[in-house]
Amino acid sequence: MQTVNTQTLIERASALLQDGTVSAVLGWKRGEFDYDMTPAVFTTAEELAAGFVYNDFCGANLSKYLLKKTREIQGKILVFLKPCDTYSFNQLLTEHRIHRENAYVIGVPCSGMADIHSIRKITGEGIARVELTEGGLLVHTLYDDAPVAVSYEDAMADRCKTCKSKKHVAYDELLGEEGDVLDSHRFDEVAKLEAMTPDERFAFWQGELSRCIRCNACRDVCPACTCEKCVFDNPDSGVENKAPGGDFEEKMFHIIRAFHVAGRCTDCGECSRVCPQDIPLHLLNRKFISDINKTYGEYQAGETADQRPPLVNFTQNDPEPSDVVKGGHDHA
Amino acid sequence: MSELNQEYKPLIVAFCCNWCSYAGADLAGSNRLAYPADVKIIRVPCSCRVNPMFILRAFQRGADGVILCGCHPGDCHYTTGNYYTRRRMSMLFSMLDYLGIERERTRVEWVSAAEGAKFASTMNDFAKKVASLGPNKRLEDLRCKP
Amino acid sequence: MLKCNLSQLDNLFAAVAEAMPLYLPTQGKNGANYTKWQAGAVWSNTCNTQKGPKDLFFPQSEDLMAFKTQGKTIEIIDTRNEAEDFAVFGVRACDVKSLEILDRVFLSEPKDSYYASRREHGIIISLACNRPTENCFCGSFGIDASSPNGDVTCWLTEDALYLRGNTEKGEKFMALAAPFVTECDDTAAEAQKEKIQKIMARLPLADLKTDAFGGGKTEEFFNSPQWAKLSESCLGCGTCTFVCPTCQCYDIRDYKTNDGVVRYRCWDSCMYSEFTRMAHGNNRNSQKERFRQRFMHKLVYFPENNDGVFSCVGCGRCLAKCPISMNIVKVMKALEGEQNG
Amino acid sequence: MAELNETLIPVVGVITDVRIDTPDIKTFRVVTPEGKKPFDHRPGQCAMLSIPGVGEAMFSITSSPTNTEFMEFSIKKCGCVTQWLHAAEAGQMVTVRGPYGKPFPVDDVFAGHDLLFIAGGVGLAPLRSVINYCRHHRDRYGKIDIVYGSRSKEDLLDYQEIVNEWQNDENVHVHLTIDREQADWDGHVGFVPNYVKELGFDTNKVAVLCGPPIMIKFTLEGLCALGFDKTQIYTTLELRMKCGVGKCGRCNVGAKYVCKDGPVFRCDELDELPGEY
Amino acid sequence: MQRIGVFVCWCGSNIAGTVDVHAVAEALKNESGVVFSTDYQYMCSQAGQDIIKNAIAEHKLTGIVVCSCSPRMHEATFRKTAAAAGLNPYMVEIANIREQCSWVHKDMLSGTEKAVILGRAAIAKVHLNAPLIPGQSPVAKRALVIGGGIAGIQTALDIADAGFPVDIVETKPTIGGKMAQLDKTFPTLDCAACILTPKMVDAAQNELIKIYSYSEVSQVSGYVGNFDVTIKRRARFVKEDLCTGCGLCTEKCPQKKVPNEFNLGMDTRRAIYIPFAQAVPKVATIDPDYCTMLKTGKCGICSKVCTAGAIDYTAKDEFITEKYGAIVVATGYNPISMEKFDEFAYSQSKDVITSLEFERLTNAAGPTAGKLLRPSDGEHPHKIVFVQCVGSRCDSCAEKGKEYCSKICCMYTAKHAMLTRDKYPDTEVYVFYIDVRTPGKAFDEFYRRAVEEYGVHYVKGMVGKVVPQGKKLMVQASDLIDGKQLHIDADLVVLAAAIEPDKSARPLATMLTASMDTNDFFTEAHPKLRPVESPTAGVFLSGACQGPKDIPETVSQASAAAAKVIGLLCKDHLTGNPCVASANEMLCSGCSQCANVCPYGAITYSEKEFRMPNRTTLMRRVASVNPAVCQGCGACTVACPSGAMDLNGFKNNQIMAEVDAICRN
Repeated sequence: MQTVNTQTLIERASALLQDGTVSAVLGWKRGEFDYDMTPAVFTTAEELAAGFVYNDFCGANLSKYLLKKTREIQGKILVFLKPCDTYSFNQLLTEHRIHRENAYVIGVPCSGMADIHSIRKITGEGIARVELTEGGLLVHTLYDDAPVAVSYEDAMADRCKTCKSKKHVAYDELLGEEGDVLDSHRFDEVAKLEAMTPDERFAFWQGELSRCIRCNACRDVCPACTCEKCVFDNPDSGVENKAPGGDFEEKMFHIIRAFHVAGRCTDCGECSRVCPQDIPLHLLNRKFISDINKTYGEYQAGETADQRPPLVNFTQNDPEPSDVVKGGHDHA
Repeated sequence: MSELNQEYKPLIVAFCCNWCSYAGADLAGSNRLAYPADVKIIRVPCSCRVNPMFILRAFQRGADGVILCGCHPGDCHYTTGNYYTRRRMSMLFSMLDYLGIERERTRVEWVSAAEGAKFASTMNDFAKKVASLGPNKRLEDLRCKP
Repeated sequence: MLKCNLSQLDNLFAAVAEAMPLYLPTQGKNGANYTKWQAGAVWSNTCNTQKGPKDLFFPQSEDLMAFKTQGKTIEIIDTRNEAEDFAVFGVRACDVKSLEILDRVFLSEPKDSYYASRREHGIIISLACNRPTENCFCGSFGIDASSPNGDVTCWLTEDALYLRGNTEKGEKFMALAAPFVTECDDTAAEAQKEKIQKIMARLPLADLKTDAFGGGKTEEFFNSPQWAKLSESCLGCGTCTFVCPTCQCYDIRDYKTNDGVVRYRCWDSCMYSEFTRMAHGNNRNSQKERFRQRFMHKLVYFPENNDGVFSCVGCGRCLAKCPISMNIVKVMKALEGEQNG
Repeated sequence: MAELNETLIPVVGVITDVRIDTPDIKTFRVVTPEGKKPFDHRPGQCAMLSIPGVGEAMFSITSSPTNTEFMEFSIKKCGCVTQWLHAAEAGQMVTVRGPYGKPFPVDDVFAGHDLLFIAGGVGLAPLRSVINYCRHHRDRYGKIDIVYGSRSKEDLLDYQEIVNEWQNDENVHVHLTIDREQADWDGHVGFVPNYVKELGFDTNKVAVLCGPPIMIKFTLEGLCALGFDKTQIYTTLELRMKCGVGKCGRCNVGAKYVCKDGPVFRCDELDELPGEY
Repeated sequence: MQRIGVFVCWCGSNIAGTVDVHAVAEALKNESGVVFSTDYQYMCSQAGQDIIKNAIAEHKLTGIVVCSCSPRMHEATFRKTAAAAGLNPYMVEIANIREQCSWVHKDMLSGTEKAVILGRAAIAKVHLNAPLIPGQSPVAKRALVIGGGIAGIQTALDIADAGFPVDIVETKPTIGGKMAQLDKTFPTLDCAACILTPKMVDAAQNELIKIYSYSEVSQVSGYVGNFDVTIKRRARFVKEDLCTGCGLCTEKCPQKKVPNEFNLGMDTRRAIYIPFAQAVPKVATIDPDYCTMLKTGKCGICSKVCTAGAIDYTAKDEFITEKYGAIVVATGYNPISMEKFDEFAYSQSKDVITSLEFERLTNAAGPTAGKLLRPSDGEHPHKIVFVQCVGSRCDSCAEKGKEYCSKICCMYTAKHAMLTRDKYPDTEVYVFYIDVRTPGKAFDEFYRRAVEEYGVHYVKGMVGKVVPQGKKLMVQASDLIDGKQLHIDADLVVLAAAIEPDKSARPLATMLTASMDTNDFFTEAHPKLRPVESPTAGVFLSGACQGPKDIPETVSQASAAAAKVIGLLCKDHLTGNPCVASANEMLCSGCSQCANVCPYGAITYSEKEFRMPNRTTLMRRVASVNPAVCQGCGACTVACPSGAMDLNGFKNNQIMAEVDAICRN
């Protein structure tokens, strides 16, 4: 359960709209059900009162919207950012995609976001209502079954279970207490894969990536993927392609996309959250992050807004590729 | 296995930087140092010109191995190009390995203009290793197969 | 009506699969999906599959033809194969209906032979829903989840599957099923129907109305201020269109292989920014316009050209899958709300 | 399987002649490898040309249906397919499929009427087929006026045919104009919409418009000012066609599908469509 | 669609011996776009070139592929051939079927097969080639030398000697640099001033040389041939054109307590001063930090005594802007601070000094008028300990000091030791060293003289600690050869401090977009082959700013840099390499990834307005490449995720087409 409530945020946003500090508010809007929040722009206190919400289902990272919205809206935009979202915000600043003066950032604490898919895995389909209580979630189904209690821990999105930081790295004001960077074991899954044999790894990824339908949701939601035109959409790029024409192109798309965001990916996990086919795409990005950390020293993209990403940097004593590619088993 | 492989000719694409490795390949030629004809060289100004997309493209189109050759670190004609190459390819190859693609199919080697012999021996060795792996099955595009 | 004890079901599948490819939902890592039945496969009764059976008739990517070129000459190679019969088991009412909607596009003149031949050879064995979910609203489009169409209709109870052949094609399947079924009356099926209808009635979206929409309403909705609000957070990804059982936009593209060119067709999405870009420009430049197109098509344009039939079957997949939880229900409610208020 | 007709599968065509019309427009003559016209068509219909590996693109068939020997396409260089075509030489094969779209109502609505054709730039290409059809069946129609304008004399499409044939036809009046004064030009100078107003046609006729959007807009206004009703004016939206069969999902303007309901539209029909074309 | 001609060379039997050249020419005839294909014995011969020229004309070729030897051999030849026939030279591609085919493969069959594939790849590339025209930019015929030490002076003199105007910018009130502070120079022991000051005067008197002393570079824009440089002329409160350098003011100035930086603070000067007698320009300067008039408005004595009326208390910093074709960096070095080396008691005892201070102590114009006296009490030292490698050759992990060897210390210490023993034979001299490095002309002989003729005690070993005890300095050291601890009660300890680049170098490098190594020395364009050029075109390196150097080395590099500058300024126009990167603004998102990897600073960004659909506009940050600066490495093209950055001559689609062609079987 989140430690700040919707009302606090609405009041603060209304005040800033009122005094003219900001001209619009980027937040989350109530949906049809208890869990389907949509990112939305609010411009009046009435709109905020009618639809704004902040609770355990506001997983969407709003930072990327600033790119589009600051181009559309005159004046400052108030944006509510959770700790991990602020890393994306900084990265966007680093790359000059947004201007700091166009955004008014309110850091909101986050105790981990719930994920309806995680909940469904416990309760099954047919969720009528989700009650957020002190002790956990109470999930009522459509059928005549008894409500199911799900702990916040179990309901949490996988990415939140390995949360890297509760610390806001950029904000104009902060609601609640400043958190800390966490030691989250987020590379455990990567290590598990690395420990497999190449055949097992190949089988694993073949199984995962072959489900890709190339809906581009991972790319379109990714705060690092902000190219004016993606190479995969550009007929002149030579790699444009719309549908996975086979195993190769599924891999091509995801390898190149991961490579393009390598060193820039803040590990916000949105790619995996939005994938309609449940592909653990963050494991590709995390592999790069883990490799970079191990090979070139700890680097957290978006930690500040003026870092030089590791792949556009070097030292004279960097290890050779043959030394880097050593983990795991040898191919027979 | 070895009998089967005698028939099998791997296709190897080698990207060579213009200033060192391409010249190294030329020197190998001048010194008549043989290496398999399966190796086909593409000249690039600097190893840092090689986009990961080119490497994947080669595999897609049926290459069995891709090798990148550049000046020794510190000797880049453009001072820093191969340092970037080194990082990029370290990361890319590690990713390919992570996806279960045979790591022996990719290699980076620093070959100077004076190292004709190294060029030839590198190509011989790489071609042998790739041949022993057999055809590239894990990064192939079936549409490009005859 | 025929009855197949659940214990016999695997044998039934095996017998069908012996005769023709049989596709049915199985549980995968990301939920249920249609897969080809193989010995040991476990049928999943989860409502509903992640993607509909659309792929089996209109695959995401299919080769149309090939070319060989040399110098100035071109040779066209027809790569079509004679289609074989296949069966799709466990198709829900909404998805059965979605195929009828696709028919209206692909089987109208000029007929699409690729789709037509798969349709001709595909036997649809539908299955009444047991546990419709909160995302379901097929009822709004006049679909009865308890009694789906299809070549064969099935009902599932605790212990048995009840089957009813509807068409000649369906009889082919019934013949294959014969060794594993017994004749019975339709009491059990009727009881099951009633049970389902009860659940349907209390679904959260049961009262979603479509009256406001339909052919001839272009003017009413096209310039609605709601579109800007509704589409403001749309990512422009293709998720909704790709999981939608009725979306059928496609692109035709050439792929240069090592010895020629393959012309293939693949799914495209009207949500993509490049979708309508052609040599002379793009007539749907903003995400708002593209977003509007998708929903206007489903709710207005399509019914206008197709006897009032909406191009939505209420399967709820876009509700479940949209990364930002924007969907046709929210759109309908917003537009309707505006119209009423 | 070959007998199963598939509308997406083209036939092979051979370019037998390439004519340079203007600096950026070339006219291509296409026949089957056997030397025949690939298929019959009606005036205003389109065909899909393609070069394997480059792509497909839709073009209006500029030759008249009455020409039974070959097909012609006047093509302006603007995308990758057209660029490729502009580099092609006689003997080059392409693929063709069609015909697509509803034709101009030459045999019903147009029959017995005076006709006014107004074109700008490459906009003459789709009209050439209609004009030549009407010239061929000269007795079915009344007076024919053709207003055609382009940037310069060099940019006038089919100039030789216009001067040598059209202008000599009985009861066919060709009014040419170019945008700016030019040394070897003693004809009219000015934009098409203004020229139409200057010419001041009587309204008892059917008008057909084709050209760049801005020209269409102002000419339409001009015609209406002259007293024309939009029900008398036709135009074509063939640029919006993509797959040709109305299924790929791109060509619709509101509920109308250009591939199936068009590309020929009456201007009052267009008014009913949402402004998305 | 290109019209391509293919020309297969036999190279006598060099190619034809292992490659069936006819078969290659025949096979390539079938490639798309090929309208002519032939083979000939020697394509590079006049007759061969004529075949190419004729074919270009006859077949209206738009591109040609020559299957021959390495492009490193004859690409330029065939480009000229094409140009002579009216074809853009960049429409030529070479398939290397000699060095990379016929010479390395023995078997005719596989050799021929490979030659065809290499030809095919070249054809595929030519299909996507576009005519390239090298850019031309004019050259401003003036050079800027930053730093007026011996390096800068020598470079300026050489450039001016070739007839080009040169400006020297020097931060100090006078040129001369470190060399002006030295006493004698090794290995010849001639006096520094005697050889330097004539050069300083030459520079001052040369009409082509303008000296901006007491000035610094504040802004640089532009690129090779066309630099716009803003120079800040700090207010010296003395009109340079009026001051005669008579020195009266410096005698009358009541403020006498200003530490004299020329003598490294070992004595004092006035608030108005001329650094030393032979200063160039010989003009007084008022030190605003100490001048009573400037600080309180009361005094004005200098103004009163100045007969030339040169004093101007109201002077302000001035900025002048000048155009230069080339820039030479000669910012030199400084000894590192001894702050962190307290084990040597530098801050505790006045009698622990650096070698440069020692130079001043022995210099006739120094604080002691050339007498070697202890700074603390003015007595003669009888036992002197020299410590080598203070701060040089340190561990990379050590918190202080430099990893590199400062190169000059061994020699000057030998000089100091020798001179001391020469003038004061009663003085005992110890030198503690790690290694003695003397790899220069007459260097080792010099060092051996110090040991053998002058009896200097060279001890291999490091000094662990220096402890002041009364008037003595207790030096604890180890003798590594004898393996024992030494305790020496020295009168004077001289530290051979490591040298480091001047502090002004780092901000200057940023302004020049010139790269630096981790020690802030400027990087050369190539460590072996282009040692006096910076990777940034038009920026040259002279002297110790590039690495530690002694005087002869500095002077030779200074002249080398001058030669490079002269070579550049001789040209009226610079013809660029057209194979440079360029950014597609429509695709560029301005993320700066490319600029991060550009070694030449060729990429800049600007906010640009774009027309968007529906008559809206959008301001967007986009990159642009300066083709005169870009060298065409292509690092940016890979850093760019959107493919906005591409490299002419080696475009993404060209390389991919080559890949495709090679893989096509």
